[in-house]
Amino acid sequence: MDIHTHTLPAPTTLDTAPPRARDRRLTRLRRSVLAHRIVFFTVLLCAWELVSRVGPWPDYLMPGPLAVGRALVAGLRNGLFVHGASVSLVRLLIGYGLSLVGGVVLGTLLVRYTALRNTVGTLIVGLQALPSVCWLPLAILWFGLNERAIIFVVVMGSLFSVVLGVRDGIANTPPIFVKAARNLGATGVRLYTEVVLPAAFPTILAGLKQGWAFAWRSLMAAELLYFSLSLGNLLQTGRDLNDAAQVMAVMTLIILVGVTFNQLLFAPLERRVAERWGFGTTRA
Amino acid sequence: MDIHTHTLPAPTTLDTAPPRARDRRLTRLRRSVLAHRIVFFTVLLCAWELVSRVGPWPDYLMPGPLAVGRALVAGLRNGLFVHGASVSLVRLLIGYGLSLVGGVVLGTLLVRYTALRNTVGTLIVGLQALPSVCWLPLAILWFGLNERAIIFVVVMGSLFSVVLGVRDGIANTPPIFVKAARNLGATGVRLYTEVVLPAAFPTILAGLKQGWAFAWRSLMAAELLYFSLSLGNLLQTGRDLNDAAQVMAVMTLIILVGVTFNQLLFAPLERRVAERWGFGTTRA
Amino acid sequence: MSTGRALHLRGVQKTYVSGDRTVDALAPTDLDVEPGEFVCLLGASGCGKSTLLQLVAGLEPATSGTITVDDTPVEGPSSDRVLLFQDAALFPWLTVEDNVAFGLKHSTRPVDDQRQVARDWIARVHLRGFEGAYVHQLSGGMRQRVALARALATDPSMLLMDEPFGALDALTRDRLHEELESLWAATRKTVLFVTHNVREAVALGDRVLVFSPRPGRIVADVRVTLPRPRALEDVAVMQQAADLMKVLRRALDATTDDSRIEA
Amino acid sequence: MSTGRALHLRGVQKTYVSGDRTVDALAPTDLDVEPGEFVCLLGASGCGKSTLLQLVAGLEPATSGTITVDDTPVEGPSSDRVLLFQDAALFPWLTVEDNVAFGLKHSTRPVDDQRQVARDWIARVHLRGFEGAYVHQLSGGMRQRVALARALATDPSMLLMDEPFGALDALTRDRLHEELESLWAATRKTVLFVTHNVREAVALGDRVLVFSPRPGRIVADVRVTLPRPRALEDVAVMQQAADLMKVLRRALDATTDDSRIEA
Amino acid sequence: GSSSAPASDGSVTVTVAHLPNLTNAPALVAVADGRLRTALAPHTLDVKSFSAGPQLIEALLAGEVEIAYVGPSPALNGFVKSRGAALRVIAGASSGGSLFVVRPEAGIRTPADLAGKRIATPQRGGTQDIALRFLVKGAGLRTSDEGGTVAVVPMQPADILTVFQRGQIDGAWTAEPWCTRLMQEAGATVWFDERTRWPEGRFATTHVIVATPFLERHPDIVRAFLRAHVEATQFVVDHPADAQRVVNAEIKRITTAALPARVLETAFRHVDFTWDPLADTVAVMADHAHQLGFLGDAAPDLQQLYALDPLNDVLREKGLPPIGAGGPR
Ligand SMILES: Nc1ncnc2c1ncn2[C@@H]1O[C@H](COP(=O)(O)OP(=O)(O)OP(=O)(O)O)[C@@H](O)[C@H]1O
Ligand SMILES: Nc1ncnc2c1ncn2[C@@H]1O[C@H](COP(=O)(O)OP(=O)(O)OP(=O)(O)O)[C@@H](O)[C@H]1O
Ligand SMILES: [Mg+2]
Ligand SMILES: [Mg+2]
Repeated sequence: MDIHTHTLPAPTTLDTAPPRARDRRLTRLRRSVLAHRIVFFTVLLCAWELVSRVGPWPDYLMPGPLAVGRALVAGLRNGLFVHGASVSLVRLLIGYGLSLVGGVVLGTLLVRYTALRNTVGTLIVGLQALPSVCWLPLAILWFGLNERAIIFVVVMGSLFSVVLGVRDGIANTPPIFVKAARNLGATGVRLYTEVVLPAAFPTILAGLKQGWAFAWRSLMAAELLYFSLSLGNLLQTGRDLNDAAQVMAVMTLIILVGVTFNQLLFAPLERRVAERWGFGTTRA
Repeated sequence: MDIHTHTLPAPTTLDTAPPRARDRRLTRLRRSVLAHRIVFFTVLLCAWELVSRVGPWPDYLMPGPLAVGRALVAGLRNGLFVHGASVSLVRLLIGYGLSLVGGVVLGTLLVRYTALRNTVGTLIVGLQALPSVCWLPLAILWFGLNERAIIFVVVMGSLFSVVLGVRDGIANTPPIFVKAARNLGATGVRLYTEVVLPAAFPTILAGLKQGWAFAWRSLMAAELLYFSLSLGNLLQTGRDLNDAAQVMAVMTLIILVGVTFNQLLFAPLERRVAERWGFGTTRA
Repeated sequence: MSTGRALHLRGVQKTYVSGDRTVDALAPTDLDVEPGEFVCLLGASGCGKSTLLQLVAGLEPATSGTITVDDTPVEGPSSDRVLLFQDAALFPWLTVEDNVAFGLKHSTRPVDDQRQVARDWIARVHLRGFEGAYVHQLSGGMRQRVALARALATDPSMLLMDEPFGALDALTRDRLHEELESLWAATRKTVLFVTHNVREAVALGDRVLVFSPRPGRIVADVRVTLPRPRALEDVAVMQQAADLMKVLRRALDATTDDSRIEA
Repeated sequence: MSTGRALHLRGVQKTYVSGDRTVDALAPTDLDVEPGEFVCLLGASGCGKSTLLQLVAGLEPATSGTITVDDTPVEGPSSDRVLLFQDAALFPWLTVEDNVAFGLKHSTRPVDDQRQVARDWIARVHLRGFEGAYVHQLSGGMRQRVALARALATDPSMLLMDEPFGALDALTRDRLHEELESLWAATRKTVLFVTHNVREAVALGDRVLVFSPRPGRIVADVRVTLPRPRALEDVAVMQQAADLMKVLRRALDATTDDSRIEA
Repeated sequence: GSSSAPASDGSVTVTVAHLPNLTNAPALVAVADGRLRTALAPHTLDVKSFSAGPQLIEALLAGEVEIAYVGPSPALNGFVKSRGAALRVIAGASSGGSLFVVRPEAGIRTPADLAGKRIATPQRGGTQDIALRFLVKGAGLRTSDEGGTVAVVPMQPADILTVFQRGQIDGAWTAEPWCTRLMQEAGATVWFDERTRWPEGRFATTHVIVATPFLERHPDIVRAFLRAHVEATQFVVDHPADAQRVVNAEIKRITTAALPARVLETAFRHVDFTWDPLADTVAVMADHAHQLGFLGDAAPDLQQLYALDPLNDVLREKGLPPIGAGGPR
């Protein structure tokens, strides 16, 4: 037997990137993301403008980004858009917030009780497919012409989506986590809030995002219940007046709010989940 | 040292349930599910009838299940509902089918290319919030007053939901599966169809279900493009005439189709996933 | 410090049914464990050792038979009987420190105290510096050690350990053996310890149970009376391990077929 | 039958960066492996053994340095260099048989043939009867065996095995040792084999590499010249294992601190 | 658009759009009795029904509709939005059909009584909405939008009925058949019929419009169409009972639901049918809208809106008196 121990050079410090260098690296990454975005949206806008100008459609049907931009600026200037958007946003946040709370509770109950799953659960799958306009008559009937009716429609539009997201997320939790937690003495509320929900969170988050989209769409329908300054009414007025530029300006506003919300709320949550769970460290 | 080997009784055959007994057990389980459902829906209908009769609302605003049932039967008898539902269902299936294909492709591309994710991905999050009515003018412009326009709106309504579902599903795939598969020589299409998609399937399925709901809702909006016999128009007519019974009959139809589709397509898929992955074997 | 508890199994048996597959994992088993006893379990892969531990932990219901701990039937999990899972089962959304502190939260100790206990345990499994790491950033052996710290931190009176040192190098394993043995000596917890390392079983156990292949039955119950502390390299330990190996071989060779499955 | 390939590492080094944590997993490493050599890797938990295997498999990029196999730089995974993951990494949506057959699908063999190969391998790891089972229905050791079958079924010329027998009982392990050794003798695959069992390393390896604690460096490169076949219980194997243990202990004791992490 | 491209034999497809509503009676009749199809032969007729005017205009602007029956307010919008390019009014179809109904207990008898009341209109900026706002202004009151006490609540006609039934509004200025339904189903009473507020009791309710490119390319087809339109209008005026039956059958065919005979009969009495587009009343409406801040910054120039030569050709053919744009006959 021959044991030959050969000494290798002593390990050098290998973290070649001190904190500041790493910061710089991250900044570069962020910059490239920004560059991509700028290029993409510039190209998109130019193509759109081009289509609107040389395309087969008259510009009052297919206004370009310049016309839409003008409408947007005009709407922002005279305060209508700002006011309308803030009214809508408040409704959206209240309605979505209620859906979140209700959805998490209901979704949890559905997983917990098989009997519920086979009854209420089945019903919810059907209810989810109902367009929001179906709820308008009931909203008027039950709440009258007021904010509560509108928020009711928003809740009905997004609640079921959140419920099913939570249910699917929890149902697909690897059972080992639940076992481990119960084993360590977690029960009841703690088991849910500290284990089941976090374990299901990646899937739940997807459901929450869908719920957000549903909430928006329902809000636009709900705001047609009666006229009051809001994005839904601005959109409808634009349509009634065949004002394509205004319609697209409101659409832009919706997209902007949607993207902003996503960047501020959902994207960081997703990043955090990915970082903790180690998702996305391998690209196929 | 004292080794005392004590012999225990020989193992008896422990599978006390021969195949037929197991079948019977399953049948019993299914029966109890059915019983739950029957009880639940009976109670629900009775409560509804009661509210409609003694509630503070006149019965033409809040018809009970009997009145709705009568409207449903009448609609089915004279063929309007059957015809309308079949027209709508064909549109729905085509539109949803296109969304599935497009959603899987786009979702995959979004995960694959970071540049796309930061640009198109961001845009899609915003587009998803747009109500379907926003797409109506573009549908007329690009496709004219025909089926293709309606299907376009359905696709626009459900595509993004499927895209994001697929994207989130894939993004949350444990990287170890991808590593193992690449290691065994899987690349390209095979890697996607045989590993990434199946691994992401539990989450993707949740997105597909949401997409289905969006498709329904968009269809109801799209069918208002012009009058033609369809569920969307039946719903609108019911609303226009303040015929609450008809509105609720159509809602019932939508719910029934939604639930049936769920039972026939999504529920078996879910059961299969759960069985394979071992989900739901532990209830918290 | 908590004291051990007596464990009694009578005719405990487990059959898994899923879909159209039925697997007899554990044949009817009788077992009595004294308070404070350290019992090691040896047996072929798939013979039902993990299953037995899950039953005792109350995480799976037995198909038939009764399990009592201190004369109380086991009906569900309890933080007084902690199971160390074979595959660590750490929570990926928590840091190492939060994982270890998890089982402490239901105690009435002040939070600062809990943190301190968690950090102490992390140090005892030689993972100082990784308090803030997430599970996917750890190596296999590091995960096992975190799981060990998480289980021990709760100070249960019964420890159910499923191959806790399987992925550890000899040296780390030696150190943790020492830790475990001194902990056990001080607190006299009742321990069920699954291992595939016969020497480890002899070095740690008061008793070693040998299981037949699936469905598992206890075919030998060996008492180890060597003086403690024992080391893996002790001649006496090696000797008894060699003897035990023969018992094990006899038990395992009896059944060479692997197929007690009904489709 | 495929022939082995030469593996060369020059200055290969790996640092994980995630969020604000930086971990040096592997110090710059030089290594040359002859075609058909059986190389065992020993080292403390978390010293970078799994990392090294992932780098060679092409599943993680090296932070610096070059890895070549047969003079071709490793730029990604190849089914000719199969890694057996430490945690099995089976596909939960496939049955045992489909898991084992997975790596065969890209071959040009007829499907029936592939099925047959898969079933043969399932039998060789003693899992007949479990062809239709899903991963969650298997015990820890059974999972490891399925992973082994899956890797060997593809008949790669280089095998990278990360504690493949860690969760197996002594007897099953012995049998699989025999399988592996006869397979290796017949096909002369190049093997990198991580284990914490020093005797196993001596019994199987042509060479044993000993790593320092994290960041891992090769501190000893031991050639084992004992005649084959060798058994774990051979006195010569035990002897050399004891010597190696000392080397290992020296390597590991040198560094007792665990904290090369920068927050 | 695509449909008006000529086929190999020179024939084209003419898409005619309308709303399945009793104010569109001439269109419904002309389609139902096949008169329109015959008149347009050898060209192909394609009929599309819409549920609202703005959508119809949307389709026309997109080139998917050639000829359409639509209210003056959407027509005016389409005209203004396309800077006078896209469409022309070639005839009228109906007048009237708009009533102010109130809850009897609300005690609304004079415009001054509107103070503190909630009044519904079918659409913000629509005909009745403008008229109501002008009425409020004329009474020296202000709407709640302007900080006044009169709450003008634009909402869907169907919802108006529901909230009226629930007593949440005091009155509604809306169009038929909703006025009649409000009276018959919610106990509303008529404050006034809008016809009483116009000279000769006539004001434009439904127009016939054509896409300008189509008018320029196929004036003969437009004339053929107008022949059928004038005849159908005469039929509706001369045989109201038959017309009601045909109209209701057609509404049922399109929307699957007919109006109750009682509603239809009463509502029909509130509408007059004429091929005169009543251009001067449109000018007044446009002026009111403009004064109230609708319809953009500049007062719309309605000079180009009318193309009545084909109609007058047809009327002359039939020995009927022609119509002059910008003034009553
Ligand atoms: N959830 C389950 N569903 C179905 N079968 C199962 C399940 N869990 C375990 N089994 C089966 O039960 C038997 C015993 O499994 P167990 O995990 O107890 O074995 P083990 O003795 O711990 O083996 P190892 O040493 O390999 O970990 C195995 O045949 C396994 O296939
Ligand atoms: N994805 C990762 N992100 C960050 N750090 C990681 C990652 N994977 C491994 N590490 C770190 O790299 C070091 C080496 O890990 P590795 O898995 O190679 O160890 P190992 O030698 O295989 O240990 P064991 O014997 O315990 O399996 C560990 O300190 C671990 O924390
Ligand atoms: Mg086990
Ligand atoms: Mg490792």
